[in-house]
Amino acid sequence: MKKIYMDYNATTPVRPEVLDAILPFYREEFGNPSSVHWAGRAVSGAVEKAREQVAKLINCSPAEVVFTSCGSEGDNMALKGTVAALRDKGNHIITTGVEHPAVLETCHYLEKNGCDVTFLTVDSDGMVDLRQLEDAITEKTILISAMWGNNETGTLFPVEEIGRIARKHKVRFHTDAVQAVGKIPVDVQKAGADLLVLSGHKIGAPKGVGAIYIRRGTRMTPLIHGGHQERNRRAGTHNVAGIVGLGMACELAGQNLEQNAERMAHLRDKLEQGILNQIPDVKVNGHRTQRLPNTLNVSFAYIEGESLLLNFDMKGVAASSGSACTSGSLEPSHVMGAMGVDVALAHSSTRFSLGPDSTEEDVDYILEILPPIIQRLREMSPLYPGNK
Amino acid sequence: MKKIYMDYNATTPVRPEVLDAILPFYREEFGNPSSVHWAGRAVSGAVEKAREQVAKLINCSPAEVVFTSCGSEGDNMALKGTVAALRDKGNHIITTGVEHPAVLETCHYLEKNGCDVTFLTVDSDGMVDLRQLEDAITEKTILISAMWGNNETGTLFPVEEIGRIARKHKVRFHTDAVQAVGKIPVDVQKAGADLLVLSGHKIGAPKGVGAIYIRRGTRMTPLIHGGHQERNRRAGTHNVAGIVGLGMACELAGQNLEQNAERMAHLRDKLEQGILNQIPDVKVNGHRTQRLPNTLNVSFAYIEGESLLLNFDMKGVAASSGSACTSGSLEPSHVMGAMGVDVALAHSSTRFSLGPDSTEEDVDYILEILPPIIQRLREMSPLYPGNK
Amino acid sequence: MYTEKVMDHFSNPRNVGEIENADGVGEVGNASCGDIMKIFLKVEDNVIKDIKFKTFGCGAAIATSSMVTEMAIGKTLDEAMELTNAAVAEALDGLPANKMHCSNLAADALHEAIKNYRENHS
Ligand SMILES: Cc1ncc(COP(=O)(O)O)c(C=O)c1O
Ligand SMILES: Cc1ncc(COP(=O)(O)O)c(C=O)c1O
Ligand code: FES
Ligand code: FES
Repeated sequence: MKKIYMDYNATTPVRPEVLDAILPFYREEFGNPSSVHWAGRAVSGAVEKAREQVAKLINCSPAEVVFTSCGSEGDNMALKGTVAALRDKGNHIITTGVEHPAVLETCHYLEKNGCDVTFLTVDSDGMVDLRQLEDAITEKTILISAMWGNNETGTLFPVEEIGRIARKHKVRFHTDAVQAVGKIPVDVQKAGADLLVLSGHKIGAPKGVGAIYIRRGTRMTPLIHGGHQERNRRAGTHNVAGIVGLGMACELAGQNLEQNAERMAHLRDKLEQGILNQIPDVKVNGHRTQRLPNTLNVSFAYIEGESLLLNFDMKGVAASSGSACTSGSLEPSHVMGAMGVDVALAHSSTRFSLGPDSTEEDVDYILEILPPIIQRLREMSPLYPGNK
Repeated sequence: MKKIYMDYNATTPVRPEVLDAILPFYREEFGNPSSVHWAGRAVSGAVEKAREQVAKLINCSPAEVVFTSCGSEGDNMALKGTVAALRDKGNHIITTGVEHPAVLETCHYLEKNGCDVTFLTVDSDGMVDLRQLEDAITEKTILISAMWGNNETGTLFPVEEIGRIARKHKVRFHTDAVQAVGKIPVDVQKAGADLLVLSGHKIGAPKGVGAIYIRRGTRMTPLIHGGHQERNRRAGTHNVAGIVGLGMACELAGQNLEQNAERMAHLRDKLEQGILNQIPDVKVNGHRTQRLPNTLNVSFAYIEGESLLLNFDMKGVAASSGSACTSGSLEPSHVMGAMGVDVALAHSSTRFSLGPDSTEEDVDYILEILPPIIQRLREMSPLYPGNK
Repeated sequence: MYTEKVMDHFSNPRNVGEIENADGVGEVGNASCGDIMKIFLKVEDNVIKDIKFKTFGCGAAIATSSMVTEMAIGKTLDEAMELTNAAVAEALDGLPANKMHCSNLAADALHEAIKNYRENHS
């Protein structure tokens, strides 16, 4: 069966060039970069090269890049590391209601441990209100944590303006850029970010590696204490192959970034238009212009997400859903909830996320199989007025 | 030039069988195990298989295994997760002065944050005193953290007795078994451990993956909050390839564990005897019988470790040293210090650690090149009495 | 980690040894590192005619010892007093940042030896 992967926001295959780059580091160059002998030396150069590749993609200096094991670790480090380091300054954090659980759950944990957290609301496009943000800042505010691009809807926050507000009030600004990096230009200087998190497996590097940008001079308490790795900012033997892969993936992402974005946006728009043209009672979730070029989130009214995904799956199509039924949690997507999408439509929300290997044929195939699937499921649905 | 790797305690090459096992997970089976579609399904089975392989090696149930990114993360999780979860019970931790920095530095951090930490002393063999341990327990003691095998000297703690004392006083017992797992039989039931940490790259799996055993019913606060992975105990997209590799490495380690240990001990003993027979003024550091089978730590009096390692390196031999001059820190090895080894001899300490690929020829080669190197360096040393 | 020059001076150190009845001896130790460096001088007409060293220390310590002896030989005592650790490190094409302190040892030992000579011959 034809397999069509439309879930690049969940994870991506390792790019062939990345796989080639990492293979020597399993058996031939297997040393510990902290070692002084031949086995360590070869490897420590490779780690530093990767640091430069990451730094170049996000426009910072290599010394500001700290390697982590994933995006979640980075977000935990950004939040907990800031709270621990700035305890004397204040205990108030501002974030948004649509962040990834790595930020939200960490904020809930911090709330139980003496922090005040303001969760900014978003409008029906998933957009924050900058006025509301600025009004939320108090004397005790130590951190604004606002994601660059939303993983479910693709909505892009105005990070440059958020950064400006943060600087104006001398508040630290962290942005979870896990979904933005590699898909659109990400520049920590322009964004005025003090902390930025990215994750390898979203951009063609292996799972199990990520990075956090820590602006020079930003006081941080480590999340993982121990050896002297990463200039005492993150202990643990380096995941050398993963780091080399992340570096290569960043380099590849930087090449033709804008052309690739345009190509994906074109395919995504074709999918969106095709769906809207063919299927009634469909709602697009997320901002129509301020949106990741690869992401399309649509609610097919009267249909529950998991049942749709299972039907897709039987036809070889991999996508994802904001339905609680797929996630094992009770509540449907908190992102849909924050946008005021009603519960039934939240359960119907379906995310198609494209990647560099997505093709016009993939889109055509989905547009071909989708209408009968939707029709069949709707006919089964007690909510569907067409059945009444 | 011949390359002889004698630094397996620092890290190991990925075993060929492990590399074969992980390769399909980069491009073919690249899904996110949390996804419900075909790309996720294949992969979640592989993660659960690896969990069983790890569980089997340390004799626990798969549900008690949580995957991490490294040994350091595991140790941080064990300590910080216990302190946060048992805040109502007490704030006293007992550990030893010879733990790995992942434990020691975390303890120092916790001390600054309201914990009392007792650092048990060790004798000149690096052995703890069980009486002293038991005496240190107070009403407020929530955790004993004692390593299974020491990374520098190989000294093995009497974990079963420590576990018994912990159970008797209803105190939680964590053991850092990063160096023990795969080298000697490790059984969490026999040891009576509640928490046990291991790291993949020490046993032929890739760097960037590890695991923590958490006995069923042990309350723990996560170190990394976020998604529902690992039953809410560790968020972050699974490092699938790394986890599969760790599983395979555990399976391989379990096969012929005792024969391999005997083989390494034989080679290690030959190296030790050869050194003692040929070179005067040599001190073996660590316990003579309670010792990892692959580890030999010797101080060559009058010689500084890094200069010895560089000479080894020029002959293709990779080893490591407890000298501050190699580590970039100011103090020489805290392990040597805790054992009462004087500063000059601590600077002279050199660790040879063998692995499954070590051969008799490797040992012979080292025994051949060692005497002239030692002689030359001693002649350069202002401390060497033979020169006076 | 180390430059070729450092490795050259480390593997073939110049002027290793002691001078019997030296005119000046300097010994310095860095307590934190536990390293010790000793320099022996033979002086004629205020010029360093011969110089030898002994060092217990890392690769950088041995290489800087060797280099400082090469740089000092033939110099007047005043010129030799001007030799800085930075100059020694530079002559070795640089040292890793965490090894710069090792080069202090070499220059210090030389200066100590000269002071010792001056004390003995004043
Ligand atoms: C005893 C011990 N504990 C913990 C660690 C840390 O493991 P990792 O480097 O995987 O973080 C090591 C290895 O360096 C070790 O030897
Ligand atoms: C916006 C966002 N932040 C954080 C994460 C967490 O990244 P990781 O799965 O690498 O921990 C993800 C991915 O799941 C994400 O989409
Ligand atoms: S209907 Fe089955 S999980 Fe929601
Ligand atoms: S002599 Fe100790 S670091 Fe160089």
